[in-house]
Amino acid sequence: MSSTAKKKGFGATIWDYLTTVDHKKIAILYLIAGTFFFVVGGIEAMLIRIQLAKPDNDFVSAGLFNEIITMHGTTMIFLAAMPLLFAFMNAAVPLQIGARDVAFPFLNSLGFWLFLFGGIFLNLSWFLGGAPDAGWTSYASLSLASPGHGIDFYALGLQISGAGTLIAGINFLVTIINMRAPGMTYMRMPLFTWTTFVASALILFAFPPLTVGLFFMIFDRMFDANFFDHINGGNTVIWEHLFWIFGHPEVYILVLPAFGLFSEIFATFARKRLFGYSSMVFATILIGFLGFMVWAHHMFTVGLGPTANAIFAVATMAIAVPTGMKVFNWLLTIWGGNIKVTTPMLYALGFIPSFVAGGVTGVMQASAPLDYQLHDSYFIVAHFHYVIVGGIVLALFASAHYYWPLMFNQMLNETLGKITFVFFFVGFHCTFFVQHFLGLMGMPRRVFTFMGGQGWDQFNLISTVGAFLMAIGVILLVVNVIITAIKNEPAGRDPWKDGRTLEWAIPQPVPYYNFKQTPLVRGLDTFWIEKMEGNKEGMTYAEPISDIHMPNNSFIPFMISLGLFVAAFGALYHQDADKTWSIPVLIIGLAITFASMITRSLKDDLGYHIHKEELMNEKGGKH
Amino acid sequence: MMKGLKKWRLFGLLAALTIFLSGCGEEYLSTLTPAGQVGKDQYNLLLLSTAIMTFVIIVVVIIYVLAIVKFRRKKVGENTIPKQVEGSHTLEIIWTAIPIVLLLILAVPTVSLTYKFADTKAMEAKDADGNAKAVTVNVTAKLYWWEFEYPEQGIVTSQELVVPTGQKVYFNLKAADVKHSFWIPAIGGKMDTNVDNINKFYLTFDKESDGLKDGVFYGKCAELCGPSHALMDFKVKTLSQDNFDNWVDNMQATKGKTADKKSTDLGEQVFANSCISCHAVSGEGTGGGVAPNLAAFGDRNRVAGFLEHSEDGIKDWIKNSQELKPGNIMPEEKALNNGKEFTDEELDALAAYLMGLSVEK
Amino acid sequence: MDLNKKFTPQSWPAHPENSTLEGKNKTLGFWIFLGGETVLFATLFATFLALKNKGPAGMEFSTQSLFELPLAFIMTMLLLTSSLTSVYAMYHMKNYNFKAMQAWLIVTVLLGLGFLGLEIYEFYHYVHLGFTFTQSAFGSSFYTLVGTHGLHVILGLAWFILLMLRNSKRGLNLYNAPKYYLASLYWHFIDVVWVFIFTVVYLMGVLG
Amino acid sequence: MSHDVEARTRSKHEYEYARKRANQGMRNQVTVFAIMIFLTFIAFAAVQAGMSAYLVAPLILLFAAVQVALQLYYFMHWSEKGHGMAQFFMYSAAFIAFTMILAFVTIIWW
Ligand code: HEA
Ligand code: HEA
Ligand code: HEC
Ligand code: CUA
Ligand SMILES: [Cu+2]
Repeated sequence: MSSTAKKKGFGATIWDYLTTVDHKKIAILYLIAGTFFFVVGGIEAMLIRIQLAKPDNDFVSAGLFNEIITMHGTTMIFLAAMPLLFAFMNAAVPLQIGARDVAFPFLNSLGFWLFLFGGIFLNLSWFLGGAPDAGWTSYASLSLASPGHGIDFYALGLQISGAGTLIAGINFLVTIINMRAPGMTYMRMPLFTWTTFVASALILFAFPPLTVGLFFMIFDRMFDANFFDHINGGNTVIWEHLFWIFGHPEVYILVLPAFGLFSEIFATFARKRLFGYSSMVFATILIGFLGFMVWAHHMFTVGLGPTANAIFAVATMAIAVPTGMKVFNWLLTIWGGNIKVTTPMLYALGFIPSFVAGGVTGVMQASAPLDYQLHDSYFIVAHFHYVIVGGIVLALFASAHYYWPLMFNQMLNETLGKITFVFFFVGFHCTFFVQHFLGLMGMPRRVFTFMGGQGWDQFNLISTVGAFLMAIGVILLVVNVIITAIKNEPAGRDPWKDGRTLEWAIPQPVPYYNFKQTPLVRGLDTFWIEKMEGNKEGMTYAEPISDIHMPNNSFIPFMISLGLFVAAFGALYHQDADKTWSIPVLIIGLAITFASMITRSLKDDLGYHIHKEELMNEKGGKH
Repeated sequence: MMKGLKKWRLFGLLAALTIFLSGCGEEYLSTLTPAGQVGKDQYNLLLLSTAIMTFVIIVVVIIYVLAIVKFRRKKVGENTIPKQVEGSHTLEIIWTAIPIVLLLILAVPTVSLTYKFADTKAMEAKDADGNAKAVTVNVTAKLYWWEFEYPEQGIVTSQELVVPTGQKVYFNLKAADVKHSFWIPAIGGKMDTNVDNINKFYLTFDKESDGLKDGVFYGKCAELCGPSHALMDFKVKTLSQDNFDNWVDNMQATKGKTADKKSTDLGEQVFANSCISCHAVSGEGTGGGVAPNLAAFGDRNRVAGFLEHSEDGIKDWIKNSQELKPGNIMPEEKALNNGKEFTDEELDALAAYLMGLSVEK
Repeated sequence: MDLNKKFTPQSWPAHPENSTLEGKNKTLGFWIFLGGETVLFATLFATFLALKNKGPAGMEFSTQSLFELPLAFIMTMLLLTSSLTSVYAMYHMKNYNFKAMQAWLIVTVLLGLGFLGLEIYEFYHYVHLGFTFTQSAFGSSFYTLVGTHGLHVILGLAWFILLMLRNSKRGLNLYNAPKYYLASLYWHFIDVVWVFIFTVVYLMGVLG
Repeated sequence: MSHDVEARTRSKHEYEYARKRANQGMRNQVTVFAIMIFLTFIAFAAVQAGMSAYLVAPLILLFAAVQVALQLYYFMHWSEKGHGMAQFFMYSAAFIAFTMILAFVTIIWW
């Protein structure tokens, strides 16, 4: 879609993307892969809703239903929401801080390919004997008892893609700490950069427990270990702890970048500086910190005892305070502003009441004795879809419109965008609002069917209808993308006219080396400052034009990931006595990975330079 | 379009309120119609928290609507640059302090109820004769059925919990195979049944279940436990103390009951040949059965927790138990009868025999 | 960066690991990675503490019956010393003394191999007694915790060896200096973890 | 990127001073090493001596913490400047590690 693509042959473009280490192209890769998985997860959601549209439905069987919900949850969280956020982080953060690229371009690409191969591996389970069926939480007693290889696909697939996520997280941390342009102090960083920073720190600390938990699961299922086997002294609750020590921060890993994106959008379209910037930063950090202290609120009914429950209940409630600070700061940002309701802004405005509604039900669940009633009922399903869809998905859709011109130099159609919003938003509330009541009326979650006459029939039907409205919304968005791509009208620089942060200062299409000269940052919303001072270029430079050092493209990340992908099949099938090929496959896979790593290590890969003279002649982003 | 939006919002709120007030949901199943102290406490907590949350939402929505109405570009003017405000400490303090107060209001009952519900000391209390004062039920959750053992009374039943009203009933909960969760929505919040340990909690039952639609409260399994998790229902019959004592006596009286292979009753004969190895027909004894105890089967409300309780239902179950409840442990028909299907005659007799297994005359 | 640029001890930067942007990024990134590793090991420790001495009914293995202090002590000494020798190696790296650096690294590797040998011997011994990975939850958690540490030792050694071989002809430059520095940080981190292993697993295990 | 290589040749005087500092530093490292060996020795001896676990356990945990601090501040150069971020992440990790372990050994278990 970029202008460079057209000049090259198709094969060359593919090769370019397979080997790219450019954050802007990796962003596009994340966007494509994430969207693909979002549609897969969305189709799974539709299957769930169709099955539950009426009582005693037999659209899908009981076992299949469990596979669908498990894959829906897992796909949406790990393979759709996170990668889509990574897409925008990659697209915007280096530009927002005025960097040439991320700190480790090679690792950036490795992170992507690990995620993609892990995701593909997980989804291949559908075709290789059945998907995982123990819920996205994969609680140990059930997941150990689950026959077939579904759970093995889950554990190995998440292990691979989790490694990719961890790498991406570390990369963003270093990028943000070390690669900021001169003048870009911490307290001048755009909020999306800040939230990316905190979310990455959460990734750093939350993924290792998941990694360990998944290894335990793999060892127990494939190598006869006894971590969760209570007969041999194991304890299933260890899994629950490890999963939630990861799982709770995970939801903030998702929602914090979404908050950041909305902060950018509010400020831009209210034409006003973000209200209470420093308290926003503070709240972000506080949420990140508290996120690690509350995991047991998912385990109130496990029987940890009243002291544990009470402590975790109160700690959980505390998170409402910093989140509230954010909500009110957003409100005060638009208050007194000059609000233009563009499509991104429409999503942002839709977000506030939706997210607050989801957040306050979270606080209700935090009240442990009340959660005894709510836990594992549809109330929970309602809560988390309100925060996830009303928070993260709306942020993703908003940013798709907001950052489309930055990524592709094209504008998505605004009218169609607003129509998309209406379908999706109305459908969303219609689907999930009634689920609160289903839960209170005694409907447990994860049920593949329900008996008629228990008072649940109407609401389930309403919920299904809403899901269809959402699907129409998603399809309209896809249509919008296609129309825009065909029209192919360049959007140019600062297409929203009200851009405030550095990424809007860069010329379009963005040159592959980003800023020709490193910008000098003169305050918060530096582009806005320059514009207000009448600087046509929108930037002050920190250095004269000089040689730019660029990293080389590399195919090695792809190979490293491919090796692990192959090896995972070997590990998975080694339990089956009849699959004698499994050990050789395991060894071959690991050999590919290690050989690729050693190749990387033995070569001196120093990159190349774009010379000053070339830069002087350059007009725009073609190369 | 924003107008449409707002209307939708208002409509949502109103709808919510009406639904709430009408006390929606079924009496035997809904947490909104609590029939026991635990459930009532939780319901009150629900009301309190809902009130707080509604307040929060209203405040947010008011500011939000005003902001959108007042500061649209159409109103403010295309080229106006608003004042770039940095923030406000006063406001900052207000919106930190007020939520903290609201949360404290919620935290106090939260903590106190947490401890209250966890208080199971009375389980151990004994009267002068060394008998436990309180009624205790040992619940074992199994794929996909429930076993209820009354250790003090020396009886065991399944699928249908029978309890006295007007007192605390204590539960020891555990799972035999994978994790499940024990939930009677209309009575009170749930507790997981783990494989590694025994959980204890109590519930109180204020209302006799006689007057309810099916004459029972509905109980649910609330933890994903396999394909038939959705069908792992149980029922709760609440009786007055006298009726409960009666029931216990009747159950105890089934002591030693068994099915006779030489019986003149064809149903009993078949049962003795094919079923008794797993299903007991005496309600006296301890838990740990591989299959539900059927001593009181005739008094049940459902077959296997969810099928219609009738001879047809039983026959359906025997013929198709695997399709009806995927993954359950009861063997297929042919496996029960030496590789043959039961004849219609045998099935009828079996069903009649099973319906006759009753302790409530 | 010009790999052929020749340095003298005098022109060699005082902090070669941090004197290029790549070097700065790598050092910081590695520290952050170590933060993640800390949590990873914490998870393993927590699990070990929860499952310590837990096994099938009637299991005769316990930390007190299994562990012997003299072996753990020798292992500790080897690893601690190797930590010091790698400090020496970095000292010479900063002095631009490639030969001395490589020599000290060889000593480090040898000490590390000694540690690894003893660990393998220890595991072999336990397995011989019937205390295996699959025997009990205690076994699973013990071997996973200590084994993960052992795996780190192997990786650390492989890293050192690869670096030494790869650069034996190239000598020191600003491209590989950060790599040496990181490998040595990794080695210290392994030692840090071991300090907790010998304290929490062995010493407190023997205490009961 | 290459242009920010710090490529300044130090003056002879500077260089010699730095060498001296480094030597001094290395001597410190050896002292630190001696302390670590000493702490290890005491820890093992205290356990071997069979003293009360209530006394010994906190003691050896303290020793472990001191040893680790020595590793980090001396062997891993935290005492030199420019390690703020490293410390920040490691301390955060330690804090989370501590919470997790505390939870696993106390209120969370039956
Ligand atoms: C993006 C995802 C996301 C987010 C942001 C949240 C946010 C919160 N969540 Fe949620 N949660 C999930 C995703 C998320 N959650 C998921 C996926 C599950 C289920 C997992 C599973 O079991 O499968 C879950 C489950 C879950 C549970 C467990 C329920 C159970 O299974 O029994 C609990 C219990 O405490 C909880 C609480 C909270 C709280 C207190 C917040 C808070 O952060 C919310 C804070 C926000 C506000 C409160 C609104 C704004 C604040 C104000 C306007 C200020 C004033 C407010 C007050 C005074 C109240 N969540
Ligand atoms: C990021 C996370 C995320 C997102 C975005 C969603 C989105 C949706 N979810 Fe999901 N959900 C979870 C995370 C998420 N969910 C999790 C973690 C669980 C718990 C799983 C578990 O219990 O283990 C869960 C469980 C869950 C349940 C409960 C299942 C149960 O307990 O039995 C339900 C039921 O209604 C549901 C519905 C939906 C719906 C209707 C959407 C909709 O918003 C989806 C909207 C998207 C679409 C509708 C896509 C439409 C696309 C097409 C139709 C194809 C068009 C194709 C082309 C044009 C090429 N979800
Ligand atoms: C291998 C043991 C086994 C045998 C033999 C067996 N059953 Fe079952 N039966 C079960 C199990 C296990 C269940 C519980 C299934 C569930 O609900 O998941 C069950 C459930 C039932 C139920 C429903 C019980 C209730 O309380 O609602 C009936 C009725 C029943 N069986 C009848 C029979 C009859 C009749 C036979 C013989 C022809 C028979 N069973 C033989 C294991 C067995
Ligand atoms: Cu048992 Cu769900
Ligand atoms: Cu949570």
